[in-house]
Amino acid sequence: MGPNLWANFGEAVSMILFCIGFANLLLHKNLIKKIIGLNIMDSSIYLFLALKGYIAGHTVPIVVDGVQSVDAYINPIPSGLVLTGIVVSVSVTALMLSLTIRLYRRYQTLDLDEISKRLKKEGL
Amino acid sequence: MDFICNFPFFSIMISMFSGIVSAVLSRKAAKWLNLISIWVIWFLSAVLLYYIFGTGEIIVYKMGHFPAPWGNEIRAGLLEAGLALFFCSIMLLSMTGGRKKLMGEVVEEKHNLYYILVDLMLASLLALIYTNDLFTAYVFVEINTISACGLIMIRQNGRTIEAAVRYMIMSLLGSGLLLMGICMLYDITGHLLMSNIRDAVSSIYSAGTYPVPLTVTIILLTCGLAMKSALFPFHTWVADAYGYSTVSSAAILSSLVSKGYIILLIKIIYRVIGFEVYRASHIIDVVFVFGLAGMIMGSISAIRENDIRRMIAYSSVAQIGYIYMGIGLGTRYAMIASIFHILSHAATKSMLFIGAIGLTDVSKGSRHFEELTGSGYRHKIAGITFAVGSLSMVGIPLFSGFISKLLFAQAAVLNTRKMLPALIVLAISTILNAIYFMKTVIRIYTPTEEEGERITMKQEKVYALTCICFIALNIFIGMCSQPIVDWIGAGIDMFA
Amino acid sequence: MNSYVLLIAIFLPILGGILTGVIPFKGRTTRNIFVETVVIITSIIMWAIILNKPQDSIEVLKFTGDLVFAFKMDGLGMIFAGLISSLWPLATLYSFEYMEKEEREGSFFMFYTITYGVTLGISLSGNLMTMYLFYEMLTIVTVPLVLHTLTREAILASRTYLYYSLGGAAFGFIGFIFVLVYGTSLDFVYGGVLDPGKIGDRGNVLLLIYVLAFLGFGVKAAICPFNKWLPQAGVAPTPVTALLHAVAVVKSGAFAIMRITYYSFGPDFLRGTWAQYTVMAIAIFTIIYGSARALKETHFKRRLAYSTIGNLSYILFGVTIMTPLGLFGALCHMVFHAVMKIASFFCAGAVISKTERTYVFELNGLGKHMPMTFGIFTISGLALMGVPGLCGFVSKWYLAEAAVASENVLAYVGIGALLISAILTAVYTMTISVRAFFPGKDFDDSVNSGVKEAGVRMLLPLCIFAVCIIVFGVYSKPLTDLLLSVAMGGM
Amino acid sequence: MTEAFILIPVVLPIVAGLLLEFIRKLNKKTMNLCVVAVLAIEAVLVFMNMGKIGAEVELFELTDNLPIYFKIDNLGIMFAILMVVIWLLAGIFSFEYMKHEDNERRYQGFYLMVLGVLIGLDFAGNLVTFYMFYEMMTITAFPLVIHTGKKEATMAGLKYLYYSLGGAYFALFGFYFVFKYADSLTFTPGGVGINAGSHETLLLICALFMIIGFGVKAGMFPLHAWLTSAHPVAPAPASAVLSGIIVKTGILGTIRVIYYIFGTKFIRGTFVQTVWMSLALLTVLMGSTMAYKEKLLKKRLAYSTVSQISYIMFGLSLLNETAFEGSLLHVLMHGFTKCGLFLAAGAIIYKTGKTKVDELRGIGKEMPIVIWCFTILSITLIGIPPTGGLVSKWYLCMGALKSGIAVFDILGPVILIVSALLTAGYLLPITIQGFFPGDDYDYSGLEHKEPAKTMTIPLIVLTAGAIGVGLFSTPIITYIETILATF
Repeated sequence: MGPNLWANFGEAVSMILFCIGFANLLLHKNLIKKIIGLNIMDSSIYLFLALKGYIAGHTVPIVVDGVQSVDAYINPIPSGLVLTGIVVSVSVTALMLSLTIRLYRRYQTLDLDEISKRLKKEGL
Repeated sequence: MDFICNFPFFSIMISMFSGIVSAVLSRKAAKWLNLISIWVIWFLSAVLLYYIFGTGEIIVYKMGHFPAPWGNEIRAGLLEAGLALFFCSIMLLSMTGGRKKLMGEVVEEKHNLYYILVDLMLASLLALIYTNDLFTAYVFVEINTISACGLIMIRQNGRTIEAAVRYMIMSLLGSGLLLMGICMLYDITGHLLMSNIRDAVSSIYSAGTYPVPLTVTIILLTCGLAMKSALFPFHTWVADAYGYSTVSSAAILSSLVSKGYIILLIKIIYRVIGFEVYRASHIIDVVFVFGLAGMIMGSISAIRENDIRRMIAYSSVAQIGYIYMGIGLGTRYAMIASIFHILSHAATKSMLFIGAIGLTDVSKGSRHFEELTGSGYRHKIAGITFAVGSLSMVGIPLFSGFISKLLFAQAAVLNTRKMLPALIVLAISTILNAIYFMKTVIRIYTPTEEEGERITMKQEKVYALTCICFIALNIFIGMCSQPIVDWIGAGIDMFA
Repeated sequence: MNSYVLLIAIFLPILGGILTGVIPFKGRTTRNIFVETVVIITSIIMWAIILNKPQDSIEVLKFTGDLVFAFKMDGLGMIFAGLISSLWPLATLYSFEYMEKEEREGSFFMFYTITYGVTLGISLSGNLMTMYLFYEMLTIVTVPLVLHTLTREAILASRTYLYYSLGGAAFGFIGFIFVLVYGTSLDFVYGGVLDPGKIGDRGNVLLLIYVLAFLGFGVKAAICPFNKWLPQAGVAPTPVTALLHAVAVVKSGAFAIMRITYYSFGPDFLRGTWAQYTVMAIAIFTIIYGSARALKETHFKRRLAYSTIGNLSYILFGVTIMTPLGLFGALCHMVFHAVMKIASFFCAGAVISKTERTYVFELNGLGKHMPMTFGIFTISGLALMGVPGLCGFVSKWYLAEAAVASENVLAYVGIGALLISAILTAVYTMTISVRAFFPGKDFDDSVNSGVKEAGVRMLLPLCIFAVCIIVFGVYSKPLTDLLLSVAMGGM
Repeated sequence: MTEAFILIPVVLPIVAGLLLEFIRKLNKKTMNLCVVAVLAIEAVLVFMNMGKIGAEVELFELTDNLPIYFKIDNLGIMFAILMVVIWLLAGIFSFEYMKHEDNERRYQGFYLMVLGVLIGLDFAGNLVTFYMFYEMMTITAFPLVIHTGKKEATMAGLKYLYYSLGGAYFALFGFYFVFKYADSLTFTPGGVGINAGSHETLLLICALFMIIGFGVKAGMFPLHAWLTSAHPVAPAPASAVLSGIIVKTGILGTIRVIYYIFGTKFIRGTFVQTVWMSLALLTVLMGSTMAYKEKLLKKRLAYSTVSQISYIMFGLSLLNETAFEGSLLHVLMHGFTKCGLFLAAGAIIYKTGKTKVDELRGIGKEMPIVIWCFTILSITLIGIPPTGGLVSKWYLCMGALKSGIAVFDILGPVILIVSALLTAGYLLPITIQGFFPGDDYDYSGLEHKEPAKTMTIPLIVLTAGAIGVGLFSTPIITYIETILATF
């Protein structure tokens, strides 16, 4: 276990991060902190992907002075995935933030349970 | 005839572009565009279905003509085409049924946005149905989430926003898990195309390497999609989201969005993990247990409600439970039952929402049971619609619900180990369904002295037409279910 | 004779009922005439069918592959259909006079007539699927009748009724599924359709399922833990309580149990198993329970309802003996109890509609003013007790004979239960007659001043029933021979 | 088919009674005339039927092979005669007595109906017919019991109804099984063949049930409670026939079941016989003691009925000829006596309104005839020679002694004698006080209260009958022996 863990510490780190983010998103009352958790979670996944894409000793898959053998390059697909993912997460984050702002304007608080309490009072 | 190969791609693109275009169009134009595009897609899917039935061949469309394993693929079998057709029809009916309400509840300038969202939603659903590439699936899941969130909060009041936030959080957690799962799968197999992944997984499985990561991946994928489709412990957001958003949103969300995820899960089970492997992992038992729990708990919370729309929302939690129970039974027959229930529930639930809205209209807009008394007489067609929906939910023969109940029960009997719990819970949840739906039906057909406003069919032709279509659809599914079942079976076989 | 007439018999009243609701009638009389004609025509058709006995079954449509929507008239169905179709016109005639003081007669007669068709559907259905379908429909169409008065307790009662019946049907559904999977077909075949090859080592599971199905269908037959709804449903107008909650609905439950026991699971499979003992014990217990509760009850109609509970379990007791003779006894009691109980209920209804009195202790001295009514009530009461010379004795006799012949100790206990409940019956019916006829010395008749005998439209059915009670009591041979041949599996 | 004529005595009173119920306007005199006429005709008819012994008629089948079937045999005719005679006498008595009750028409109507049913009971040729009339009797006699319409009368009436029906159902339970295991249900002397096979015990239990069931009517312990509450509350003529006749139907039922269906062989020596005997003896003792303690006159007589009937039961339970003769003799004897006693009590109540025993001091001076009859009847009941009581009891004791059943052959006679003493103890004081009120009694308040002829004559006739049974016991015995000969 030990050396194995040491060998790919990157993955371990990303997993730990993922868990932190997940917990934040799930457990925190405060909306902003939730969003932060969301971002942590996503980035940890991208880290993981990037690590998967990188192969030690290989170079970027950009062709200069003639094509070398295939195993000279790293795998480009993960990087592409990461980019896509980032786009997605950015948009999601934006949406979340806008929602948060709306809620804050209405209720002057970021505590979700508090908000639902008030809603119950309003009896809408 | 290779032109047909493009139809899946076309249908996705049409809806997506019509969405984008609607941004610059006038409200009316957007509406018509939306309507037309849905019709066109409906037509395309119909042709596609017919074609595949004829030839029995699976259509694979290579994006940019890159062959696997590099390119990205769209794949259409019988099941996919049929589902597309069905989803289009439901979408259409929900839109027409809820249009009047939409006018009332959503401010003028938001209407375009609404149609945009609907188009995007449809696009993402179609993509979820058709795509053959896991990462594409993920991306469209997110698009789906975003548009769903928009549909919830298009009607501006505190409740909807709060609901939207809760929904977002839950589904983001889900998609996070999903993405993680996809990445690990990619890590293990090095593929993103479903077919290739399945080959790799089966070889890994037979080789016995990576047992733990494989299990973890399965857990992550299942868990993520379960969260997004509101399986029992993760259903907290349902009541608010379906209960307060404008009615067509509620109808679409409850009957299509969550189903889209379940379809994706089923596709993953068959086309990514492989049915055998999935069944071998004991996740399936967990799913089964949670399904049962959902069937009971959902109904119980529905009984507690005294707000008709929240009640319907909770009942859909119970129905999702049915579907997962079917998946958990882990036989081909049970899977057919689940898919059939997806259809019948989609038809019924949107019907119930549409009916309910008609009833609340004639009860001074209130959704509480006290005011609903006797509304069945004040708004005849709505009352009938709701009654039919309820009967189908309770599982009275002649209606769709009965057939799915039947299929589930048969599947359960065929599975010796899980038979008794499944059957008992099925019976109990039937009773619970009866309790809250029939209570409502009796309520709306209990005459009262005080005269509320009345709405006749002539006043709302479109609405009445929609209701009639819904009823017809429901009874059609209930009466001649045999072809549908055959079709589902054939479709599942095409997954292989 | 072409079997398609079965469809006419079933769907004519349904359509007629719907028309009753739809057509705007000018006056009450026209509507009544319409309803009565529909009902009578149906009965005539039904009897024509019964006399011609079309053998072949007709398939209307297919649900899914092996679920067919089919009708067939075999012996058992013929008995039930004959019973229903002979009682319905009389009950309708009675209800015209009764309903005059109620509101919304239109909707009442609408559902009342539809129920007729649905009940015929149950009796004529050719396979389990069809019967289940009509069984559920029966629940749905009878709810408005229970709900009719719209009082608070009426609403509660209708809910209870609905939950109980649908819940029961849900459990019956499980049994239905098992027959579907483990049987050769869903059609009703005398002696059962279970396929021994398929059962294998899962006999016990099937027995368990049988018990569940028994309980499920037993809900409508008001077996003991699940009989709360029946007394509550007594709030409905008397024609409903009399015809539906003494005959049509509750007997449909018993009928369904007969079907699953003798025509689906098969008595040979069940006889001597723990399942048989369980269900028989339940039936026996219910016999005692129903009669005892009837004794405690002081509300006239509710007392009769409890007695119905007891008597239904006589039928079920006969069924659970699981021999042809047992089924024979059960059939006899099904027919005879129908006549007796409907007569007594109509007497109660006549009293209620003429005097507005609903409690037993209010009936003192009424016998002087309504001699016919209470005379007939006494006759029916004696019949329920099982006095020889009245029809109650005959059916009890056959039940006991079957029990003796079965040489099953629990069945012997059952005979004891029959007799105990007979004495209880004596107590709860005779007290009423005594109160009515012998109010005692120190009773002043002024409280009954102005009470009149019921009208002819009420008395006519009553008299007919009374005559039936006596005639069947002294000479029932042709009928019993027919029933016996049916119970033996013949036509 | 001339044999159908044997049914006339069954049908006639029933029809007459029904008519009486429905003919509203009918003045008392004519009504009484009709009643007496009917009773007289009835008596004649029954006596005519004596010639028709062995005549049988089958009406219809209740259910398949349950025919309604009548057959006249010695036993039946004997009971029939007893009943019809006593009915006539009590009927005549009632005309006067019923004046102080209202609603006579109803009373007389049911009175006639019950008679018809009883005759049917006697002529019944098989168990099902018997059972049918048995239940009908229970129901038709009910209005007689509750006739006074007082609260306690109604209560007692219901008690009577439920006990009797309960007993009937006890019998019915056995009936079901007998039907299965017996060759037929037709009464055949010496019993029809019972092929019990392995179900011996079951059938014995059934026999016991049937004995207990019919024993209810005969007021046998443990189900005797109704008798002592029902008989006293009825109007005197009614209680007379109830106590004198209707209890006998229980006896008849037992005889029919044991001697004509099961057959003595089947029962003898089994636990059934033991239980039966012990129950009977217990009742004898209990009845007398209770009567001894009882203060109300009619109630005391009712208790004495309980014990006296159980004499008969005991005799039957011994299952031998002598005891059987004794029993039948006692049936007649007790029929006359007890009926007479009740009528006497009725006369006293009717005239003086006194119901308690200790109110009757000096009554003998007021109504000598009544009290003389009362005294003679008491003596007969006690069994002081040369009256009829002695004969029957003698036979009973003989039967017990020669039965040779351990314990009971001694215990039985002892108990009988003890209870006889008790009988003396509870009957004679009335006479003694009545005639010898003692020195401190003031004769000033006395006036002559002798009741009307219609009351005294039946009383006298009954007394004569009671004595007659005693004096001319020999022909009766021979007659009974003809019955026994058929076994």
